Amino acid sequence: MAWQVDALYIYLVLVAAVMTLLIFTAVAIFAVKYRVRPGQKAHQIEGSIVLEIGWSIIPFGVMLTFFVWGAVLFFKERTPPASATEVYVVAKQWMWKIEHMEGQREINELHVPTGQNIKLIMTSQDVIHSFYVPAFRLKQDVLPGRYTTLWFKATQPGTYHLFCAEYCGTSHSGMIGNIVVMEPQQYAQWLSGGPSAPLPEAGKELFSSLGCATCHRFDVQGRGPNLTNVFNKPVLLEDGRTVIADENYVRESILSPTAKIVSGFKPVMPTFQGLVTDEQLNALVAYVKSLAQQPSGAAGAQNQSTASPTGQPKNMQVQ
Amino acid sequence: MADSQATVVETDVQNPELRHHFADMEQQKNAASLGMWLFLVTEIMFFGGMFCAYLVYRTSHFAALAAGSQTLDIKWGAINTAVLIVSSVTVVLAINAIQFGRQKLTVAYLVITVLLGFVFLGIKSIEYTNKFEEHHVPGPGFHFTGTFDDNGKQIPVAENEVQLFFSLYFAMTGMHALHMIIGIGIMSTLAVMTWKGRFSQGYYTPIENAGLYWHLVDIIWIYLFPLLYLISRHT
Amino acid sequence: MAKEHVVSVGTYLLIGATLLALTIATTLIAFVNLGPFNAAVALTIATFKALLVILFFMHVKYTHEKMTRAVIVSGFFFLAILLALSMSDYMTRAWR
Amino acid sequence: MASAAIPANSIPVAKTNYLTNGFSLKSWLLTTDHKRIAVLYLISVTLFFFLGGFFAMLIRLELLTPQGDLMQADTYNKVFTMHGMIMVFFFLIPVVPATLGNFLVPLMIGAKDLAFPRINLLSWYLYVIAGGLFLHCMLVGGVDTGWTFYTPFSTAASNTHVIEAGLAVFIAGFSSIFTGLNFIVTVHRMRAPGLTWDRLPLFIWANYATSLIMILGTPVVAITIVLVAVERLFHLGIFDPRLGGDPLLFQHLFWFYSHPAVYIMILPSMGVISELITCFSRKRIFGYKFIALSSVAIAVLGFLVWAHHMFVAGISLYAAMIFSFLTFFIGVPSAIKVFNWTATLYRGAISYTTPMLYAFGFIGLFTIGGLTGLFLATLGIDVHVTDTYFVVAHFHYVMVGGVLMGFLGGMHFWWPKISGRLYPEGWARLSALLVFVGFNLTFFPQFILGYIGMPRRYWQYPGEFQVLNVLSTAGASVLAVGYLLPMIYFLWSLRYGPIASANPWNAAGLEWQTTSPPPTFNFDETPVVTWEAYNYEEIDAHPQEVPVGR
Repeated sequence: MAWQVDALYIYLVLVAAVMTLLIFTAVAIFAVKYRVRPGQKAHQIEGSIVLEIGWSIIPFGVMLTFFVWGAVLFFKERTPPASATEVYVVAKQWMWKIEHMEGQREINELHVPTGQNIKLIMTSQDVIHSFYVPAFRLKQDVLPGRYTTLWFKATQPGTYHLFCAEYCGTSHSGMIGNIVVMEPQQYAQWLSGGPSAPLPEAGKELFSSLGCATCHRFDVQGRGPNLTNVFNKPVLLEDGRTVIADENYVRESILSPTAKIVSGFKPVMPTFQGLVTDEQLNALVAYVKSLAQQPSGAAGAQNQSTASPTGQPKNMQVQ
Repeated sequence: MADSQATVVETDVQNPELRHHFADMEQQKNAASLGMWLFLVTEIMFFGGMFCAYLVYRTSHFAALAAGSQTLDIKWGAINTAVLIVSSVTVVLAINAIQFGRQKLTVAYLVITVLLGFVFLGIKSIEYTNKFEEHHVPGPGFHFTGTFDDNGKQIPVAENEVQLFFSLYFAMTGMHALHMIIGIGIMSTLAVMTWKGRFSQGYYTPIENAGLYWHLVDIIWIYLFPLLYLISRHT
Repeated sequence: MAKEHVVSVGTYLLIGATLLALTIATTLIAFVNLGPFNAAVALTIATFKALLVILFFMHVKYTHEKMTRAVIVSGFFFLAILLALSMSDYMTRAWR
Repeated sequence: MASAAIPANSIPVAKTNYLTNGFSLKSWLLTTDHKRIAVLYLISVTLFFFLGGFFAMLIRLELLTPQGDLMQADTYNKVFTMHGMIMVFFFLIPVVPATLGNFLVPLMIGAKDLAFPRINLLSWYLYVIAGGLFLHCMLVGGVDTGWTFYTPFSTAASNTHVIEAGLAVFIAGFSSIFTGLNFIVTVHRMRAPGLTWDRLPLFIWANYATSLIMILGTPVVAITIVLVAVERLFHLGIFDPRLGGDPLLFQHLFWFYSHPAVYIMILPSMGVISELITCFSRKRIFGYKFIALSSVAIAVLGFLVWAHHMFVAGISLYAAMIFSFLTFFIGVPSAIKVFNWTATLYRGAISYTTPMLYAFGFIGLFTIGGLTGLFLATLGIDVHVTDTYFVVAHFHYVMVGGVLMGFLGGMHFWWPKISGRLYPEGWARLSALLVFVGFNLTFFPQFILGYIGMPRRYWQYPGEFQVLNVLSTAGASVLAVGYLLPMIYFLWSLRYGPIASANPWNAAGLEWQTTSPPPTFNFDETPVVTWEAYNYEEIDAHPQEVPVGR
């Protein structure tokens, strides 16, 4: 992705340089050539509609190319591919907490393999932060109360800066870290060193300990919708709208269940606002997500649920 | 510069209300009126910020906002709307009276307007007191147990989100009440000035402009009433 | 200067009475279940009331000043921009 | 009542002007004369400029080294916050409209004063109260939210004096609203006979457009800051994410004003430039109507683009595209202005006076500032460079490069009219040069810093960014000298400068047809306008006939 941003940037720099030179030389030439001389009067010119229209429309046309190219690029930057390894990020004053699906946790460091699409699902515990990796030319604000996402595919092994780019208080400039990009084999090695349980596992435990399973049942129709194969699918709501059951929808359904009631169900679920932490929410979301990734969908999540096939579905030339 | 008023239309020279930098009373009056209308536009935008917040949250937290709205006392809201409308009528009657040069009547109408303003604030304080007693004031002491009654269906709502409604309620009505207090101050001053004979058939621009302000505050309430009290009653 | 249009007391009282009647109407209609139209009806009535106030009480109907009208319209126009463009974000967030 | 001003009527014009009409403190502090109020504003705005500049120097000194060694992180956060708030709310917004605008709007349209002289004085008092409040806030500990007051940091996390700073901004906002209201009414109602809309000086058009923004935008930021304050005070959590509130709503409301606010800052300076370029190339302006209407277009379009500050903030993909698209429309009227100014130079008779040097500087810096704005409007690029030093460089090019160049150019141009004295031309040219060089040295490296990834508002930074930061700090010290010089020689000229004639530049415009400095009520008799703006052909054809009050 980085080189695509650079390409557009170079295009913009060139256009800007041409424009700047054009205006600077025009001003300089006029200033010298028409400097005041005794006996020589200024030549009055009213204006020119043709010129006015010309220098309105032509720059606007050029700017439209900026817009289209920029928007296409932005669309790619903001649309994670379906097959992406997911990593949860929780920001707080003043650190980055990273949770891998496999259970590894890191602080201010994110290890990723090369050649793999990585999707970050991010939220903040307090104020607004911003996840910024200059080397990837990517940035996304991290908000309290909802998820924002960011995706990338690293190509070069190495260590890259991670900055907080949205001012967040005293140690804003200390809220920095490293993105460690590794060859896939090394990454696998690094992963296997991790001790803790996979994230969806943790979510599954929460799912039963919080009593979610009493209503959201997998065998018979409970008082709540069966959550198998729900994730990332369109959901028909009671009021006729349709929404995609993405991370934010699942999160919202836990915190304010009555906001978007699934068609055919009663708004009987209590809110879990204040009862679950951001990390627990992440686990629950990861669990619900894992339910959509296996054929039966009954209980239980796969360990490698999201480590999608390394072979890309198509040779996407995105990066 | 000494003859700055020599260019002025003869009939206006005697008018002590003509400022030095205007050519005549008409220019002065038009300027004041335009200035007042521009000020009213700033008021629209000022409340507009809160209307925007209301619109955003009504779409994203509908049930919670509706549940909060249903706890408001529609009776007080309706009475207050009527009070404000009557006060707007008394304001225009005051202007009508001064247009005929009847200063005493003008004072009377202005005084009634002020009194109605106090009635409005009195009712508002009753409502606020109720909110305090019900613990419906946002903050650590907030407590809400109700549900959103959707035509008989009881829909549970998150307590914290209902605070959004009451935050909006207090911010909007509080800001409106502040404008009422300012309006009462202006109207009282004008009543005194009229009593002292400052205004006449020939010059009553301040009363007119204060009237515009009062009407705008009325219009804002005309919108606040349905938005806060009415439209979530039955959905 | 004295070209000021004087509106009769009768007109004022009539408009005032209409406004009061509309207030009663909108309050009563709020208890009738019209589905999503409750909001629409209530806001239409409110807008009508506001128009009456602007046109008659604030004398916009009688003014010869085009500026007054332009100022009012631009006020509401920019308010509409604020609301519409803000909502363009909120309404499209759930897409995709 | 304008009682303070009335005695002037009896004093003969030739012997007195607005500066000599009373010398007591009271005659200044209770004046309703727009020219005296402009001078009051000039003094107070200058004080705030140097205070803001002091904070800027602290920032640059701290960033000389990668480690945070000059001050604590918290102190640094307060320093950049107060630099931003002072410069934005107490300097950039009032600087041109409230000083030059206040002085010139009635003069240029042939009026005796603004429509509401007492409200004008009230504006200044509100400004002073707001400024005093802010200074107090600063002395008791300051504020650290950044000038943007972003929630939930400002409502929930910051434990500094947010409410007091917010109140100061709120009051300053009303000062600005009243100035705008006054200008609009004045331009509509008080123009001299014959001064039709298509004869208005472009400075008036620019201030008119500015006033529209002040009226329409400022109330929204006022209520937004009130909502932040009540959230801190009374827990009315409109923006509180813990209640399900949306922190982005704050940003929407804030930028609805604060984006157009950058046009409040730049438009009046653009108006100044139109005056300077015509005068010093002795030409009517090229494309009068286009420049005039582009000011209004910028004011209106400015309200449609605010969310381009929020492309990475978490707004919807589609909203981002809409706002990006709309933003490019703003590029058109801005480009029209630059092209027309350049075209005005063509076949002119150009003299390199100090104001003209500033006008050249303005065109140069605004071109760079404007073009880099297009980078930020381009979605794919903005994701990378927003919230970095690229943005810092961009808005300083427009705000400092643009606004200050225009302001200083205008100050030199109208200084003879304001003070009745001429400034020393040699020193002035030197300072113009210093400002231009110092400015570019300070801020150009920041574009590069931003692209290689240095985030803004960083108290310490990785070592690889140091070289460019050192360059920037070096430039800032040159810039500081460039800004100090004019203050010194302007003050010097008050006493030692040669006496100025009524029209030392032989310029068009009604303000030059009265004495320097003007009498209290501006004109001996209300002028009647029968000519187009910038009629330099006629002026140069009959040079002796023009000045009236010389």
